Amino acid sequence: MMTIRAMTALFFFTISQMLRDAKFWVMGIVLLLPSVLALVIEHFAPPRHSLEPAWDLYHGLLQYMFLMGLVPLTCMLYGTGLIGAETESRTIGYLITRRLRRSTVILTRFVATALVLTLLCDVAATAIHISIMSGVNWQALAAHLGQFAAWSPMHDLTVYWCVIALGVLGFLAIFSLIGLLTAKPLALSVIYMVVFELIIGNVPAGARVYTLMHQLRVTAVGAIPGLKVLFALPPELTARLFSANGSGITQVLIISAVALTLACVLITVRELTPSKVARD
Amino acid sequence: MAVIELTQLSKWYGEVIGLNNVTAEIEHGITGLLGPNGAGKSTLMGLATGQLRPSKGGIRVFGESPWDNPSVISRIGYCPEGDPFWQKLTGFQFVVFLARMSGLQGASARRAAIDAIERTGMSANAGRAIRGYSKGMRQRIKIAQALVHSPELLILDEPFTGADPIARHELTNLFRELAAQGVHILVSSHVLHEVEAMTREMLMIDHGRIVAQGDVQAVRKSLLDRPHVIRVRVDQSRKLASQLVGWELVSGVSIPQPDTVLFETKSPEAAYERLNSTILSDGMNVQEIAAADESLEAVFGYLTHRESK
Amino acid sequence: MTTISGDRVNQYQRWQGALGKSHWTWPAIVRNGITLALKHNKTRIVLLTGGIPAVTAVGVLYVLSLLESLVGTDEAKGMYDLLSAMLRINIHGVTRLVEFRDVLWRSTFLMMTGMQMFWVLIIVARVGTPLIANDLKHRALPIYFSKPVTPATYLLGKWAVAASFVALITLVPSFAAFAVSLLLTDGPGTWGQAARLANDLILTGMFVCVTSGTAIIALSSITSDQRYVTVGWVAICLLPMFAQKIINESLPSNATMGWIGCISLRDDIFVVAEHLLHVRKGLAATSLPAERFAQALTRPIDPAKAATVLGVLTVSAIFFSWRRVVRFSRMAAAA
Amino acid sequence: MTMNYIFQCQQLTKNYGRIVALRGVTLGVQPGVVGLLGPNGAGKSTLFSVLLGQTPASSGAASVLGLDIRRQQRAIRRRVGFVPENDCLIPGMSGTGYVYFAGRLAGMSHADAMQRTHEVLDYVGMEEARYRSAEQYSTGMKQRLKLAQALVHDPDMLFLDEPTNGMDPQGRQVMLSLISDLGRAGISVIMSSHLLPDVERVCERVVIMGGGEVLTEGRLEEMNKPHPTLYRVEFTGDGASFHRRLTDVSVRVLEQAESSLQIALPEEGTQRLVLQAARDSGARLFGLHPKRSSLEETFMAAIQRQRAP
Repeated sequence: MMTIRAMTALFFFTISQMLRDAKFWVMGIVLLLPSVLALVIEHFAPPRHSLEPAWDLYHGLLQYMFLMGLVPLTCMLYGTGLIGAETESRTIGYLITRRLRRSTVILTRFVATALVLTLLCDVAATAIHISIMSGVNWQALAAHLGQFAAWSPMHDLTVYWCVIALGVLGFLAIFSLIGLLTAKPLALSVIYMVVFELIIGNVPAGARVYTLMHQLRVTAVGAIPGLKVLFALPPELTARLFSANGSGITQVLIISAVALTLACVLITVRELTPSKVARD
Repeated sequence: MAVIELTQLSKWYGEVIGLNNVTAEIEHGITGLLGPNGAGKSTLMGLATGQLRPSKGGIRVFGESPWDNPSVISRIGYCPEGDPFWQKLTGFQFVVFLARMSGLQGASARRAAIDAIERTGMSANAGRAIRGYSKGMRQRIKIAQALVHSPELLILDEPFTGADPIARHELTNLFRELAAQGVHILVSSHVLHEVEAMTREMLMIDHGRIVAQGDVQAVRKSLLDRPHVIRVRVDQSRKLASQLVGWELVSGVSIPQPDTVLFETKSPEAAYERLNSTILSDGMNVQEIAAADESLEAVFGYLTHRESK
Repeated sequence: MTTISGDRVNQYQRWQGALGKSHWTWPAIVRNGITLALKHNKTRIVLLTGGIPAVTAVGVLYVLSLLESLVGTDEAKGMYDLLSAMLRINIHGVTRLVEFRDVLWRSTFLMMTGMQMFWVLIIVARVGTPLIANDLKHRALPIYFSKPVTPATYLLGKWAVAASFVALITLVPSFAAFAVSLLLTDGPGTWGQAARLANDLILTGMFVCVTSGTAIIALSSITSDQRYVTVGWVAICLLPMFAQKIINESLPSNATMGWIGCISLRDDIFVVAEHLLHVRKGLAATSLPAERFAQALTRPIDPAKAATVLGVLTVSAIFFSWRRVVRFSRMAAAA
Repeated sequence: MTMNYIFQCQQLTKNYGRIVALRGVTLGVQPGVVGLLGPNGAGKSTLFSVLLGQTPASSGAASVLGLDIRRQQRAIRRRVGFVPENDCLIPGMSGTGYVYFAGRLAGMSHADAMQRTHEVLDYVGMEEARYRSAEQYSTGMKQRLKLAQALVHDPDMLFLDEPTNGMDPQGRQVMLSLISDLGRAGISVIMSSHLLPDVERVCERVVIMGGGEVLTEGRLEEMNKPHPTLYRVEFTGDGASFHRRLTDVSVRVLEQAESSLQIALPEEGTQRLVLQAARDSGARLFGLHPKRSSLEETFMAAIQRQRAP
């Protein structure tokens, strides 16, 4: 009972701490930049005679700028600081000398952070949706929809909401683990991101299935088959990488669970001291 | 049973030694933890609050290891050294949050926080953000959070640093009061006067080792190789000094000021006796007789004196 | 009463000497800032590699001078292609390069300035970000302001540190490249042209120093955390650039740009540098196909608008950092 | 008459918005080592800052070394050294580099600054460590480095803000002996401190501030005078018979504890009576301490007087 009360306190504290921090609002602005960009483009664009530019912009922004860039970046900034920020400011002492076990501390903070970040990213994705949709003149295009007649942006948005939630879960877990591995986790995170997620995740190698990037993409393509076109891959590769009705949800959950378990083990064996050992 | 038990406890950080093979028991009541900078005081406190893990040996608090053991550490109130804060919180939010982290429920947490803040004299400033606090207020609010869950053991790391004389005075009284209510307190401080005002029970460490433990005056007495220094303020200082030089039990005499004689002796009791009768029989008038080196500061200086600077 | 401890045999000695003028304390701040920055190997590496654009420029100018005599040969063909791409001026089939020396030199230096912008970004991120932020973080300002230093002297000193490093990346190599090229080749035509070009180069270099120097000083005075300053600086440099790129590409080529074309600060600086180096004007005065250059360079942005954007930024940066420093110099007491 | 004061304030007021930090301070301080005491928020730091010309006064006038704080700020700073309370080291600099830089900021030439840097570093007892990066220094070394920095241009006056805060007893000892040595060398030192024992040890004069006003000012010796007839006696032996003997010779016993007595002598200069009583009763006397009003008492009294409406 006492433990649950303490967990609730830490949960809400973590959320209010995030909202109080300027970093959150800066990240919010950065996450809204794509939609501002979309708005500018739609505003300056001359009258169009096809849905293609809008479709391209919609999925291009969400896939490349969002899932491949901004979502992992946000998770990197928060994941590495999940415990690290408290260690750096030496406030960690207050959290671990109370009612909670160390592993409970990190799990509670993880859940709170993941929740807030998912909401933030989903709101930003919705903003992209709104700014593109506001620029599309459906009535004028009704006559020549062609291959896009079946496009339901609302359905796609729902898919992205879920994929983003999955992405936040996975990336936040990975970066929380990295945050515990080393005292200066940002460099390692960037290396992981570039080497593992951006390079291995994008080459047709077997190791690709262990990357979050690939699994998120598989999940998205499974729900929006039309997306295959976006990646402009040779047909046989597309067929191999994205099976019909494929889903990477299980894989993402497994990766997150493994990362979180390791993080819990690490925090229970490691001392949490700032990078410079504090002596008397 | 001792409150804190250290058995052959060692702690090092990489190559840097924090504590070196320490065996000791910290009993109930107030214990002053003394030592120069880098002696290992914070290390000991970190180990006792389960934030650090022993490299070798063991530490037990209330009979159990504190590492990742909420059932023990939730009975401890810890006031860390320095300035670790969530600066944007108000003092009240800070204390309430930590009360809840100790498992107190909404309303009772708030009540406990108000109470702890009241006891540390922070009621007027509890609504302000911590980043606007002075050093003294920071110390007070840190102590408030350590008290909020009514712990049985308080571990206070340099709680007086930066506090003004009024805060020092009030906090000293608060700690004495708490000790009287049965709370065990382990407190470290650089200002020995304040520790002396709270307790005579000391644990002195230097270079990660215990150099003395126990009552200050008992420790002083056991420093047999150190001659005691006695100060006498007297009207005929030169006459007294010339007499003292003749005594066998006196090993050194000086006159630092015209009305003051300092002398060293290894058998203070006999010296006092003979001094008093000499003053009486020779018709001198005395203003003051005092041991010049029985204060905690002097004892501390003897014990931690280092050859090099 | 106290005693002097035994190992302290030194007595305090008074000093009989005169202090210099207090207005001249800022060179000490500059010297100190430069020495501290140069202690880092990474800074030195950035400075050394900062010569690359200048070396490239010298190479281009040397090849150009060679080409003047190689026109029409097969060897020359490949070089024509390469230079056309680098200078973004189509010089295919131009047989009498000699006539265009001045404008080709100018566009070479413009290309070099464009390349140098990247190093400016790096060196400022390395050297500029801690300038004030570190003093704030370590609360060193009371040291400055307990000595006869005023906020103006302090800012001037700090600004000069940033500006000298930018100058080491831009002005100094540019000028070295100019001098070396003069020695290696026949020069940009007449002496008069050379002198004017030198003058324009200095103006361009100073312009870059002033804008980036003040910008970083203002950024550095915002927060005491150097990391945020670095992130802010990189974001200010890159984000508008990307945004501009995406906008430019998704809009049709005939769309009017106006102020929206001035989003990217790097492009703004480039446009102003182009204007200062008189490349477009020089091209227009010759028979070289100027409109192609105009297309290749960037969208037609009014240099006046770009300069206004930069000017407003610079002035507000100076004002802002001034306010911050004055505030912080008084903060110790307010705490 | 102005020349007799190192600094002088007339109705000096400073407010930050609605907060009044200095409330019409009128004060003239004579040369020497002066302690500036007061609780947090008393206006000590503001006073330093205003006198150094770092922040303008809201109203009133003040002069430092005869120089006006409004018109001659830079001239003042050339003749004054300042040691701030916080760590104010610039990372990446060695001790030598730091002091040299301070010298250059004060307007010294390269050669002068270099030579003087080593002179003052020798003086504060910084040996080879001076060539190491100052970030690695211990608290005590940092504090001495800060002092060296303030001394480099040979000021006539030093402002020290909490010079011994957070230092261990040995570090404090060194710092305090430097301060009193500077006083002997003819440099006036104004030091603010929360550590009253430290002030008692080095200061000749004391200024007590509270709530932006000057509460008390004067010579420490006068504030700290031993009481002519009130004494505390420490002894071992038969307390009751000692008590009786004392009463016989009309010494009043005010308070009796196990091994100490508070007494009032019948008149000045009759301490012999106590010694006689001890001898006659067979008690062993080993301490005879005149009651002094300690600085702490003076301080507390001053603050309480002010707080009472």
